[in-house]
Amino acid sequence: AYKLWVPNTDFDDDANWSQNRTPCAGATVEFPANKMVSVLVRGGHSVSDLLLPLDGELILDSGAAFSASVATWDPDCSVGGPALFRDPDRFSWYDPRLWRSQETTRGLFSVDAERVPCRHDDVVFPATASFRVGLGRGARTVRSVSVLGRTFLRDDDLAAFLASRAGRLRFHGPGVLRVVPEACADPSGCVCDNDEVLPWVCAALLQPLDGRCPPAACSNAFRPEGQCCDLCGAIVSLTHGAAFDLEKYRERLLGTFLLQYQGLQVAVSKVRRASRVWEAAGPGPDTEIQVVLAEGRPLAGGAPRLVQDILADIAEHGETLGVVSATVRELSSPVGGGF
Amino acid sequence: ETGGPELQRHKRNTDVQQPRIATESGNLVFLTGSAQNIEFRPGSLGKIKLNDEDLSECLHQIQRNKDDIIDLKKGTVPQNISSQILQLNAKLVDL
Amino acid sequence: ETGGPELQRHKRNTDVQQPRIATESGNLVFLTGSAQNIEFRPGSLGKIKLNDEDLSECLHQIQRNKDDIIDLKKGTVPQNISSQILQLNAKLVDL
Amino acid sequence: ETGGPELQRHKRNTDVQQPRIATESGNLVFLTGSAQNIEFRPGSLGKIKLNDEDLSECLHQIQRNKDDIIDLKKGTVPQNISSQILQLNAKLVDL
Repeated sequence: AYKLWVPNTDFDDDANWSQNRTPCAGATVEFPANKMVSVLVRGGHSVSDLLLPLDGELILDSGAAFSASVATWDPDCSVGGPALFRDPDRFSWYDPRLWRSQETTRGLFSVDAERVPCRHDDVVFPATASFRVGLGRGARTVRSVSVLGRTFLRDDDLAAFLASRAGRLRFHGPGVLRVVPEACADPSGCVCDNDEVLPWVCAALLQPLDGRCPPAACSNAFRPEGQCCDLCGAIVSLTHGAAFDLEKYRERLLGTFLLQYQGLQVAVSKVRRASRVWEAAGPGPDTEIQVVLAEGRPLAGGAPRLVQDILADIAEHGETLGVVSATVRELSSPVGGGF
Repeated sequence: ETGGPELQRHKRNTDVQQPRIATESGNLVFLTGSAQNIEFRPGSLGKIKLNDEDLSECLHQIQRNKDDIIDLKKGTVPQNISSQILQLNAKLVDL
Repeated sequence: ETGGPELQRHKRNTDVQQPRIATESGNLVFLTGSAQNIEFRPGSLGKIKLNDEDLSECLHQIQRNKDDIIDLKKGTVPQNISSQILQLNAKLVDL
Repeated sequence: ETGGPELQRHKRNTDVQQPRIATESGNLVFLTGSAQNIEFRPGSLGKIKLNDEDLSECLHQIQRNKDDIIDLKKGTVPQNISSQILQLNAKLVDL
């Protein structure tokens, strides 16, 4: 599986400027002095003054040009002062909103911890855009890292790149990034291994909300493994056997059931069983399959029926599917709902 | 609606008058209009460098070369020629 | 599925190195790819100035220096040497 | 509210001068701090060109001019002078 880095530090992206628009004709443009950054410039820009960072670069794409405005400038341009390039250090590796994976198919979602790169993920930074990533604290290990068209599979190569000027322009912070080129070879799935960093993931995710989760719209809201805030819907835990195939099961849920349930989303992943404090200690596999059924807003209330469909399916085809047993962990009901 | 003529004027100006930093097939090109300059002003202790060469040093060397050439043109006679001619004169006097 | 073309485009872009305006500890650096030029094209009346020096003027001076040196090398003898030698010859003839 | 600290930070940083690309009466001006350089680094096969002139070639010419001037200064006597002086010497010996 891969994770693609989304935000950029492009000159031509409105989101990178203090007034949420690229500098207008004749603008005074200012980059923060002490923030290293690589900025891709695609278009033509007329500027009267360009204050560059002390360490950084403007990469000029084929259509890029800076011209000094002579007689023409937008009369509205001086309103609100200079166009300030927003702090390029604001993007954190741990922010789930900043990554995209192939699992963006409608009806499927990932728990927050699994929206940032997992242990066996291939991490891709598109070179069609400039970018900057805060690595935060701690050490992260992924399967591979692709930057500027190069794919790093060896730890030494990646370390050398990160220490180079090109690397330092794009990655910052005390955190360590490593690659161990092992794909997930287990058809039943691999644990994402982001438990330790969940506090950082949630801090980044909830930063715009002052760190507080929005209230859930149901009673008996619950929090799945790897999720930052409570959800409404259900969790079904599966004990998997040797024949279990995570991808196939995900497709089965999507294709067979999910289309019938508007407003329901499903996340299927392998999680560590031991981390559930209320789990009865005993022999058995140390991992299980977490199936999260999340109700959208407004609540459609389809989760209980889908849980029944899933249980019935497993009762009938469990052996073929490689599911040994299924347990309903959580089932929420709407606030004042008529169930 | 006001954007129309403004953009029009802008367009014309960028074609003709505005100094520009542009790219052409990966070349980095600095262009100026008919009477506009491109000026490089490093700080008082800063240099203008072409790869590893200090351009100010090069420009000083041009001036030094020019001064040297003026001196050479003045016809300052090479010393050994002068001395030989003096010797010749002396010999002639001694005859 | 979106990764495919994105990665493809990615590849192409890195092959042709884009020019860049870089800053390194406050130094301003203009860079181009391995076979790409940095070009200055001032307008007919525009200048390229390094602090107060006109670069085109400097380059013309290089050429003038070169031409002067060629002239000097041709061995146009300094006038006073020629006259002294003429005088010497005259004296010898008069002996 | 974010503007506050941002401007604050900016203020502090102006002590170390940021490299600047500015416009002055339509002239394009590149500026750096007091001890900071402006550098041009084309790729290994790239050139720095002023209109159609190769600037590196010009800089080489400066060095060649300098070398030529040093040679000229060494007083390599023009051949015809040397031969005339030899002749004079010979005549004096024959007296």
